[in-house]
Amino acid sequence: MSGLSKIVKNVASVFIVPGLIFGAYVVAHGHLTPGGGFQGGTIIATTLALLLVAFGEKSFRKAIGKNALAMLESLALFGFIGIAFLGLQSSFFNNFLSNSGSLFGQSVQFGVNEGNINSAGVIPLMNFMVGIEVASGLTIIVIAMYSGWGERK
Amino acid sequence: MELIPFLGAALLFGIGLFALVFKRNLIKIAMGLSIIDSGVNLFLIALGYRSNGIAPIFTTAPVSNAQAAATMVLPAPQALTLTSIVIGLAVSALMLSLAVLLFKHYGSADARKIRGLRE
Amino acid sequence: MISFILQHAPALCLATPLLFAFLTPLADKAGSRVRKAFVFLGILLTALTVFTLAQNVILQGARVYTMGASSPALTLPSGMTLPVRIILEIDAFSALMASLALLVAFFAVVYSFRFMKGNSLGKFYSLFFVMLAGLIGLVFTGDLFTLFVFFEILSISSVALVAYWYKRKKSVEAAFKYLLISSVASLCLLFSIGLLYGEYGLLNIAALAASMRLSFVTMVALGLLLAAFSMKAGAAPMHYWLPDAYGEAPTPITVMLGIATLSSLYALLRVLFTLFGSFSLLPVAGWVLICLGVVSMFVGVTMALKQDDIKRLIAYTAVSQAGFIFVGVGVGLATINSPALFSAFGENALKGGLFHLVNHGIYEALLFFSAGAVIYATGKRRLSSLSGLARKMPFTTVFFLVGAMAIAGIPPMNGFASKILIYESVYRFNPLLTVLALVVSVLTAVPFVKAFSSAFLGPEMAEFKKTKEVPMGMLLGMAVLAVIAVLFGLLPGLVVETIIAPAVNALASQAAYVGVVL
Amino acid sequence: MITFSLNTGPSAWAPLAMAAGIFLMLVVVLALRFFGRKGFRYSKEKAMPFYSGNTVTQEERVRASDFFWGFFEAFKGYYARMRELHSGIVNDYVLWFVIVASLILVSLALGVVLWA
Repeated sequence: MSGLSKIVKNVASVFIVPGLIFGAYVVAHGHLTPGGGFQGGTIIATTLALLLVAFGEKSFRKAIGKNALAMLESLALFGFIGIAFLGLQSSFFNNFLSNSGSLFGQSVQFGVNEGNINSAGVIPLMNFMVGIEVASGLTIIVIAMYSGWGERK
Repeated sequence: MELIPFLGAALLFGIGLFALVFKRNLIKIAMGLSIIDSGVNLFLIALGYRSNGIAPIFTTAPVSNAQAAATMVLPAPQALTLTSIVIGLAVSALMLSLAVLLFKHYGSADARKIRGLRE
Repeated sequence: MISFILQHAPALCLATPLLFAFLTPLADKAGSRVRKAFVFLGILLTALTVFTLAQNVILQGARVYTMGASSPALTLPSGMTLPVRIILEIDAFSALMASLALLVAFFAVVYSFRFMKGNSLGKFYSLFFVMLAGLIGLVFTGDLFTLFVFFEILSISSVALVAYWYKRKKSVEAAFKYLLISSVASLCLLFSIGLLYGEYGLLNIAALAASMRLSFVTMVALGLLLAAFSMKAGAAPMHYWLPDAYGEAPTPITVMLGIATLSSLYALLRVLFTLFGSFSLLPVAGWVLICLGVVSMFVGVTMALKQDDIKRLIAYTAVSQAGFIFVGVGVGLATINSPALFSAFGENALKGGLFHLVNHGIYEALLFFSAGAVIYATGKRRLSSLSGLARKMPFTTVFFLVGAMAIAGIPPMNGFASKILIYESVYRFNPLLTVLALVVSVLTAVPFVKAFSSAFLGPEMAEFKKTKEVPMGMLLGMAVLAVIAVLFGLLPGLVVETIIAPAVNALASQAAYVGVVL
Repeated sequence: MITFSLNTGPSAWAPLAMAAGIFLMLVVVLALRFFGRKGFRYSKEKAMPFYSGNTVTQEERVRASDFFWGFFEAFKGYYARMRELHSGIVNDYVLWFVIVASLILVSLALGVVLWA
């Protein structure tokens, strides 16, 4: 079993680039527009699911291992809770980066504005972490459902 | 207050509950649960609805500050709905996986046949 | 350092299990020894934090912790102040529940080190810690929507744990049923949260409680919350999922499911007493609880008589014991609007209910641990195929006997002390209820006579010649819980005055709960 | 002050007194045992279970499923009914939830009508 026809494979490999970029865009702009970690991560996972269906499980597993995804998921979750821990000097989940002038630290202008991506403190960082976690977690779910727990054949 | 979204939510809730009680296929039961989930989500969204309101996003707001403050929708119900959608996704993924496993074990997706545990 | 930990303890209680949940799959890569040490460290740290916090709260009163800010309220530019932030509010009742949960969870982890075999246990402990975080969050939260989120975290992780042995078909079946039931319950919870939000525009429990008034929408929300939480607490006739899930889960998870059921009961009481505390419909809700309790007592105990599977038998008696708690608490709830009746007997009924809740958590865990030890040693769970284990497993026999005596309410045990509080106070509310409770209490001993005499007494069987006592790690939890069961039975006055009475006061005085936040 | 008894409203429950009583009885029993015959020797036969004078073998023991058959015979109708209710079909579980939830809502509504 080596995936679908050549046409599907080619179209899938073309579509994966804009798909991943769009997912990353949604993750990165989570603090400015609707979207964020979960939505962007879902888009990335959908793109990977497209790859899985097009190329078949074997070649997909060769490129992206399930263990690596599980590891990535744990690390991203650890990063999320770690950022929450870093705010502990005043309170758990405290946004210690906002308005500090450093990374993502510019203060937000009140009212209608065109949006400044370099703002909102730890929220974009947490969005990245959630994005990675959701992308890898959903991909694991899709692989598991596709392969049927490895009991087929 | 717009009544139609609330009626729709109640209808979805009723349809889902009907499926849970009277449909014996495991996949249909999972679908019923998702329908109830959508009904509740629609209810939450309808709570936050405001006619002629705009989305609470400053970057795309087409109006001035004062108008924005007067016409923007409260974001809390939408945040609740998003969270509930995420949880609903987890539930349906888990439920469908369990249904697949049950089909493998019992050779059937009929709830009347899957009753190894009774009394 | 200590003051830093105390200051942030509510968040740390939640964050520590989550941190360890996310890191356990990584520790698993380093081998089973590292994983065991890591998991043990995690549960130990969580337990110590929770016990420190609980002691602090019981001595110094309720406290609030705001996530990510210094105060729960947000002041808008227009000058309006709203409590919008996510808060944790810990009072004596939550502290009591959390300590009970951690006491049992700690020994469940120690027990599982020997009980669980296999090579992918990293996922097991990861889910276990997520479940623990869900439990603590459910107990600590001061916010209705966060309550829903933690409720779902708890049910999803426990469903995954029930289905952990996914190659056994009954485990998967039980997990499916449990998942369907808990999703229906949590969707009803979300629906009623939506109703309350639409009516009052608030999600904070304290703020909602302060502005609660009688209306149709509020009544529907109360009804749905009551039904959903009592289903998750295992009240008959909605108890069908409970023996399935309890019976088929791995034993350490069965014990945790018992605690999860009790924490659903906690959520029910929190909603009824705190959220709807000034509601004039409370006597009706109290009678609803009493009716559910009486039905649960009877159905649970009569079905337990018929069971052949040892874990299902204990699960059905757990339904029946939950009925006692429902009756005690229901009497407290029915009288809470009339101070004279409440101080005459309602308070004692409530004390009895909460004391029974704690005792039930302890002896139920003890019984499940010893049933799991029997299954571990013999590989059999049908009582008909067991016999004469008392000679082979003397310690397990003694611990099972202690648990059985406690659940049947035989005098020097803790079960009797809480039951007598319920009997004597309920008698002054309605004598018939006491008579029913006494009948059920006598009947409770009967299934355990059957279980004890067929599993532990009788002639030795040839196939159990090589059966040995279970290892120390598994006996440890049973020993400590048995000692606690006996001590709580011997010193009930002390226990009630130091830990139960503050919880009852916290539950009964809505104004105090509201006052801490607003 | 440490309280050793539990105040239950109309009366009190003092388990330590009971424990002391049990201890006293234990002392009496041990004293009686002390006055007993000295030459007792333990043998395995003396600890074997007997029914009507016959030793019980592995096959003849009372199985758990045979316990209380008289009780189940007397309450046959009840148990047949219970068996029907515990059908194990997952739809019924939800059905019971719907029934109880609607009963609760009806009783609350009745409460509103009767109270206010």
